[in-house]
Amino acid sequence: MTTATRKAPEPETTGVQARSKISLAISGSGGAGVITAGEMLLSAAAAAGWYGLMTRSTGPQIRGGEAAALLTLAAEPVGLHSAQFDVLIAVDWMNTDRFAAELVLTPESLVIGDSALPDDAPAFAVDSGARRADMPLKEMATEIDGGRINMVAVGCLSALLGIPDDALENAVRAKLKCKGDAAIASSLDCIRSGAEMLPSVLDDAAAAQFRLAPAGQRRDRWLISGNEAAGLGAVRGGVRFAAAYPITPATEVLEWLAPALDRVGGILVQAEDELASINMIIGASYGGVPSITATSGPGLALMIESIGLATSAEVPVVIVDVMRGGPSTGIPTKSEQSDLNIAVYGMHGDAPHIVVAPNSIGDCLFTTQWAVHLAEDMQAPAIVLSDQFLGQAKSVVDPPANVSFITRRITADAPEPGYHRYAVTDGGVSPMAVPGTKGGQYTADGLEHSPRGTPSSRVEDHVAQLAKRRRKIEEFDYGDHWATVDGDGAVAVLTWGSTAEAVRLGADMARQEGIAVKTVNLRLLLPAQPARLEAELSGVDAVVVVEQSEGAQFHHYLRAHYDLPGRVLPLNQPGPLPIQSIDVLNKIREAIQT
Amino acid sequence: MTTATRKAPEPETTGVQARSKISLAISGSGGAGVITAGEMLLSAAAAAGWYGLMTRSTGPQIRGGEAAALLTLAAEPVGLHSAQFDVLIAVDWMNTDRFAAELVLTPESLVIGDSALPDDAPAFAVDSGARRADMPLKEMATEIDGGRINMVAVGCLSALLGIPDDALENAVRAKLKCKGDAAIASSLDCIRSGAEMLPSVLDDAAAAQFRLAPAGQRRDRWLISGNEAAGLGAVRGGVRFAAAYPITPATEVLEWLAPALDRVGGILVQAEDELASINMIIGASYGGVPSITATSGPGLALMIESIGLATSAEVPVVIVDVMRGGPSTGIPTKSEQSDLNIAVYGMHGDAPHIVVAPNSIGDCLFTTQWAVHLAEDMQAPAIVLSDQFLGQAKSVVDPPANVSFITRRITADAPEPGYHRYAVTDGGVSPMAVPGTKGGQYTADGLEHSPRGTPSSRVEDHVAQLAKRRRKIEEFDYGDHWATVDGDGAVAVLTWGSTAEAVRLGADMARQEGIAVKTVNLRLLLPAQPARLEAELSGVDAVVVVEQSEGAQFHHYLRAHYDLPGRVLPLNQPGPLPIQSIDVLNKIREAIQT
Amino acid sequence: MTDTRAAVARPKASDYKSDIPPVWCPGCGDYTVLLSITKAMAQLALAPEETVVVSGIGCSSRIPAYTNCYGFHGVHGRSLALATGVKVARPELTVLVAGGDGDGFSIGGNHFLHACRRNIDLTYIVMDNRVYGMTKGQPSPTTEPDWDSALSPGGTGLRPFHPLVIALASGANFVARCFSGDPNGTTKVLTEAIQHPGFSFVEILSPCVTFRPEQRGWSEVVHPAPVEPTDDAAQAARRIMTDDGFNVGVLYRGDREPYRTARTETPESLADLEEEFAI
Amino acid sequence: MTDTRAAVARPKASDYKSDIPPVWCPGCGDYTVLLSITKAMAQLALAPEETVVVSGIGCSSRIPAYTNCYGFHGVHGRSLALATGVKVARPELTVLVAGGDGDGFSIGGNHFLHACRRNIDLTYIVMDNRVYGMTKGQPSPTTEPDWDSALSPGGTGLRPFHPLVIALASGANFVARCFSGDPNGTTKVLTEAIQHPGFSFVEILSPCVTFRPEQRGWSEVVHPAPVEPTDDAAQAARRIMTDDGFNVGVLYRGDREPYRTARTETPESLADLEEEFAI
Ligand SMILES: Cc1ncc(C[n+]2csc(CCOP(=O)(O)OP(=O)(O)O)c2C)c(N)n1
Ligand SMILES: Cc1ncc(C[n+]2csc(CCOP(=O)(O)OP(=O)(O)O)c2C)c(N)n1
Ligand code: SF4
Ligand code: SF4
Ligand SMILES: [Mg+2]
Ligand SMILES: [Mg+2]
Repeated sequence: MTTATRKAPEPETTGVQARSKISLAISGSGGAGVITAGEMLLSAAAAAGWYGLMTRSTGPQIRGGEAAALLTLAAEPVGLHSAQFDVLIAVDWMNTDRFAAELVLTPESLVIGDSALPDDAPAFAVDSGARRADMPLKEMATEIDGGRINMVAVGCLSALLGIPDDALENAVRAKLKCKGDAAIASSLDCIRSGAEMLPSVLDDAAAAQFRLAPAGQRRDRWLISGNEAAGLGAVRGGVRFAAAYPITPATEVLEWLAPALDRVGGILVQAEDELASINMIIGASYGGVPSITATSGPGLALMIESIGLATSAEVPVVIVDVMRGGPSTGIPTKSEQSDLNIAVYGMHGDAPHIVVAPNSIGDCLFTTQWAVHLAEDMQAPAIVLSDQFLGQAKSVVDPPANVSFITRRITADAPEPGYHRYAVTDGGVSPMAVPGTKGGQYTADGLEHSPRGTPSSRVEDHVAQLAKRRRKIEEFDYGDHWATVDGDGAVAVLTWGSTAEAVRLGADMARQEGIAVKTVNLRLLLPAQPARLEAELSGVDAVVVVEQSEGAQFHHYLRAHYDLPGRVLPLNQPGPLPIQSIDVLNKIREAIQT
Repeated sequence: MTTATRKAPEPETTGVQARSKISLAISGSGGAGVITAGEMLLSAAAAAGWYGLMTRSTGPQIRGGEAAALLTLAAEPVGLHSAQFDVLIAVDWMNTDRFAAELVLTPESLVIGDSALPDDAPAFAVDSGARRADMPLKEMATEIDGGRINMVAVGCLSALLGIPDDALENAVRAKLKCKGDAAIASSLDCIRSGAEMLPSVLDDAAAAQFRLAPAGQRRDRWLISGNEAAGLGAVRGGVRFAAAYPITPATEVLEWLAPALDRVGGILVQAEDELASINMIIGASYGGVPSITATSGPGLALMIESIGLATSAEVPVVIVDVMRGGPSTGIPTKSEQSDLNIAVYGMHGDAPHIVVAPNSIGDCLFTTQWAVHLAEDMQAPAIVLSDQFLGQAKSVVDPPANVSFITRRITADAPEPGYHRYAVTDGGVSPMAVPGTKGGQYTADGLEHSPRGTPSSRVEDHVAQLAKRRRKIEEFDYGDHWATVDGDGAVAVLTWGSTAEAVRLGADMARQEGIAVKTVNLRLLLPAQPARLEAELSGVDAVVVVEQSEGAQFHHYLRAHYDLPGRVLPLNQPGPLPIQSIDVLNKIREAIQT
Repeated sequence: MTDTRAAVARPKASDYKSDIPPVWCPGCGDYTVLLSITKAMAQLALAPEETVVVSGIGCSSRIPAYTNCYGFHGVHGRSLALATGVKVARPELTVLVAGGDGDGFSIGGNHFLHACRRNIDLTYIVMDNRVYGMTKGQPSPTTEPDWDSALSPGGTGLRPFHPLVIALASGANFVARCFSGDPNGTTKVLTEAIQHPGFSFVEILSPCVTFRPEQRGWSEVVHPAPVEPTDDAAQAARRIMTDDGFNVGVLYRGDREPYRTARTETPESLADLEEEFAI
Repeated sequence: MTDTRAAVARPKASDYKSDIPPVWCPGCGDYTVLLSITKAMAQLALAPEETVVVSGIGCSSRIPAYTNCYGFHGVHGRSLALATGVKVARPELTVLVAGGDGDGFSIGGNHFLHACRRNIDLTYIVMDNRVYGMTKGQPSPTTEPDWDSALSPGGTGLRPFHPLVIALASGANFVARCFSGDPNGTTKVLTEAIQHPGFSFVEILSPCVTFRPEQRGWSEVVHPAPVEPTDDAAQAARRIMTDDGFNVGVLYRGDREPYRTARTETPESLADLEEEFAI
């Protein structure tokens, strides 16, 4: 945290209205430090009162490949980059063409390359007709002792946007603390050099197009990624045990939890594989300690058998699945919403459980915390479907309120003689004896069992236990959290997870066109809530279904569990590109034409 | 096989019309040999020209628990026991009460116990009001040197039913061949003793009620279980490699395949776990050899990740899932149709593949063979959803015709330079080079890839490869095999798998009541065939959906993929008890009342 | 429940047995293993409510419910991972893990390796009958190469897996072999194994009378290990690799530090954690 | 494809390289492993189309596509099982399996045990960098107990897994250790490993310069094994357990019979099989 006082950004003098939102990209070969540059700008902008979002895009190489930091800064919270980028600065042009699909430029965009090197700008940048403001980036860096091009780029962008110097300097100092004073000094020199060069390549009027409006009253905001937020949500929910097997893009949940759990008196164990990690958390939770693991599609697939065990033995556990492109190893570094099927339907046998999905970076916290509570309340596994976009993006958010849920695991603290662990109760939840409780001894079992827990293949036991396990999940009152509903109209847009932001923006655009639109964003995917959703959709005559899955998994899921009114217009596309608000808008337009 | 000439059963003399179908049960404690007794009766009846079905029911003990052999013998092929049993013979009463739910008796039934022992007949037998014809079973056996009660029971039942002596004697000799002549002789003595005692405990008129009508012209039939049939179907389909990890109730598929593959020049490898077995078959099939494995729910769950690999790397493999009660370890020895979800939706990512289900014991052969062909044709994994009932029941069937499918795996036998393993073709299938083919070298990959096979996270590659993998599956012409359709009417009954028989019988009963009913029994579950099914259902205004799953998985699956006309009446119940024709009939009756 | 212990009376083995009748075949070796386990519990006067018995799937894995302790009958092959979670989360509990050779060395082999390596204070008891009993007689990793069965006609031809050697090579801290037919000897070993810090591995030769009736003959061939236990893993491994497979007794006692399960004494607050996110 | 061999010319290592550029970090040890593998292939004049390279997931597991052979880049941890299928179905092919320490010894540990035991004629090459490279630096089973990382702050405290010893204890038929920085020595060992019947295991120390930059120092400490290879597994194990971990060379050559993959000479017809069902 920086403590220096900040100079408020000066209002623009040229008469051009300053922007309330800007999207920029910094690209270059791996090792050129574009991610660091992006992070510095984001921190500085955040400290100066702007909201912002940063995502990273990299090639398959661990090091030495191409990389880009994509940023959007704005006066309002940001959940998605604009479809077009306003500024691209290329520290070098190495493989920048690989970003063609994600980095859309227009004639209004600004592209800054190295003027002293041969112009290798890729076709997508050239053909866009974007204005160029090249400068001798590399030479400028070389002139400074220990200078680096990425820092020149930071200076140049910071000047362009109007980020206050003190905010930037603090961000640089914080980021480079461990590199020592010399590194900091030369970075600051580079920044100054970039800032000073800008006016010579871009006239004031042109530069003014890119200036951010002064930030509003700065509040105490957080800079957090969805994966960190999920970790924090787990700890807030009471998790004190985690088992870990690394996998992109979920590893940061685990890496955040490792020291965090240690600090709050919990523990994380690195497992030999996902079969072990799921069983470790089942064991720990059976022992009374709320437990979690995080993984991605391939790891979730390996856990399926034992998630079934948690269902049958009625042990609460939370599994965070940070989704990536599938099937199989797929596209590990890119986002997709294609694990809905496995999360909802993956288990063999009839295995009611809970599936929830956060709909924003900040919501990763709430939803994970909620999942812990649901799992504990219902003594069942809960799967949290986050995704690479939410998980790995860093965002400036308002600090999420700490919702304290009242309910807790129902334990048998003083069991009567003849205690039955799996007693068939009205609500379906049976008080659970935790080891250490005298007289509560029972054997948890994945075999079908009698109320006492003894293996049984009797039809009466099977029917009663299946029913109780379903009842506890389906009759639970999920309150208002099941979905986020906005607006009203004859057209409804249904979505879940990270596509919520594109839907929100697309619906707003539609409303600006005078189209009345309702948006429903499901946070609770299992159990389905037909009564609630159908009530929300009464009066609706066209439903747009938005999701990032080639196979329209969400659409099929909705068909299976809900009666959707009127016409249904699916908008489904696979990753790796995010669905854009304009796509949503177009579908809404289509929906109102009979 | 027995070669002796057979004495045709004599027509009944008492004037009572002989039966065309009878259901009987032989129960006793484990080790008492009731299963052997049942098998002998089945073989003898089969040799004498009757059709038949035998299932076994046992407690959780490996040995020493209670057991029952349930048989139905009839003039027509039998797929299901009657809801009520005509005869129960209890070698002893140990724990027979555990069979109360499956062994329904009526006042018309006959119960034979041991008259010399205290009558421990359980309430369900006593309360049924069934006629008793006890005899001193144990004493009779004890009187014969090496005599066994189960053989006395065989003799008694055989006489009751009118099974020709020579057929029975041949069956006894075949079954006891390895036990030696003395054992055979004393068994035959026991049988004679049982047969001779019968008239003294049951008068002729009463006995005549249980006499089977003479069998029709005997043809060359097979006595086979569904698991054996699946194994044979695989070999017929060209499978020459299998990987095995034992699991109830699938083990017999593997145990049948082990020597069979060896005999036809193939091989079976016992794997360390299911993760290994699925990968072994992927490797063998990549090597060009059609491959299979068999498992049940828990094993299928473990295979899910790598089934996704087969999808993405486009390697044909067949996985037979012999379903048992779920979730988790569940009820390993009992049948259920609750793995539909995992089979259809289990994979992470968008992973189109094939799911088929046999609808009778004999059809296990055809459907598994078909699955091999589909997998090979489309270079994709195919899951065969059999179940414990089909798999472990022994049935007398007409020998299944050997359908030879024409299509085969499309290989690249003389690849051009620049060969692309994953070329994007119209049909979606790309010629596959098999190791050994010069110039065909490529690397199969579970990462998303370019047409050549190189890992790629480009949106164009992802979109094109996802689409080709879906196209090849969804645009394939599955011909008539997708379903079995019978009858016509405004009411349609939809089902899949082993519940087909109850539906067939229930629909016949409805037709006898004058209700016009159509039955549609889906053999192809994935990809869904909406055009075909919807054509079949045109004109239908009520649909009964029958399945053995607590969670109505089939019903939800149908909703997701098909527009069902009119009202839908689900008939879903979990295992372990089979759905009965009367339940189907009642639902059909309900369907015609508006 | 049959917990009838008086406040001062020494508990008896029967105090640790539940009233659920085992479904094992008459004569199965697992009956005496159950007896030995409950005897060891009694000798150590373990509190049943502070003791957890975890297992996988198999005939042998049915054991938890036959004790009067907390139990977990998990899925096939994963008992050690599950027990790891229990013990790390609740280090004050006594955790025993029990199962079969198929469960532990075939499907569960990876967890066996890593549990030995992790050296958590668990006692792992494998009832080795060199067969998959529950699925009716297939070869397991410890089965002799020439044992004929439906799944491997004529035998697998594979060299048997050597659990004791693998345990030593992967870092188990206590290694012993017992015979179910010798409940007193087994009880003694188990008592020591439970008390030994870190991961203790006890292989109990336990005949499957149904699918391997010839194993009844084991009672003729087992004999006490001719040498004293060692604390040198390499030496223990070499001895075991060359013995006849029927040496019973404690074979190795190590002194590696068990896995750290201790929690911080002074937990911080959530607010402390959240500070890192503040701008 | 760069297969430019003339009919008689001895193939060169470059003939076995594909034109796909590796995505490894500059300086990664795996580059020279690739070189050594292709050199060994050239020395043995393997036909690329008769050779299959199978791997799992990890930086090291990317190797198949960089060769000009058939390849299979499977899922994480399952390469040995997949390769088993290839080799048993097609015994005439030469099958190499390659991957990392995480892939092979953590998630893949069970297949490692059983592949050694099964002793199929495969060559298994593990590029051991004592870290999960691809997921950006978590401890693997071979990582030193005190190596600090985000996932295990201050180190795991766990005794490293000893792959060579486990391979010996489970029945591998050929065991060697190499160093990627010594391509000639590595090539020689690989050549022998590929030719040796049964399961050959070659651990190659291959630095991860990005997450374990200190491994660049390995070139200073590796040295040839001071003794001749043995055919006594127990002796080999003892030696390895007590060496400094940087002995390179062939450490064990066994003569166990490889897994039987032979097919019956005289296949029967389907009708023969079906006879058993006739009544
Ligand atoms: C995932 C999975 N695969 C297979 C099975 C089937 N199965 C149950 S027990 C068992 C083997 C048991 O052998 P072992 O562990 O030696 O126990 P034993 O019965 O011999 O005591 C198998 C393969 C299962 N329950 N789950
Ligand atoms: C089932 C599954 N779990 C986790 C992962 C993530 N993952 C990819 S590679 C890897 C570890 C790689 O380590 P290693 O095998 O040592 O290879 P290296 O990158 O060091 O060469 C992991 C955990 C995955 N792809 N699949
Ligand atoms: S099958 Fe074998 S292991 Fe299982 S209970 Fe019977 S004797 Fe024991
Ligand atoms: S991260 Fe390490 S192992 Fe991976 S390519 Fe880079 S140096 Fe090699
Ligand atoms: Mg066993
Ligand atoms: Mg590694």
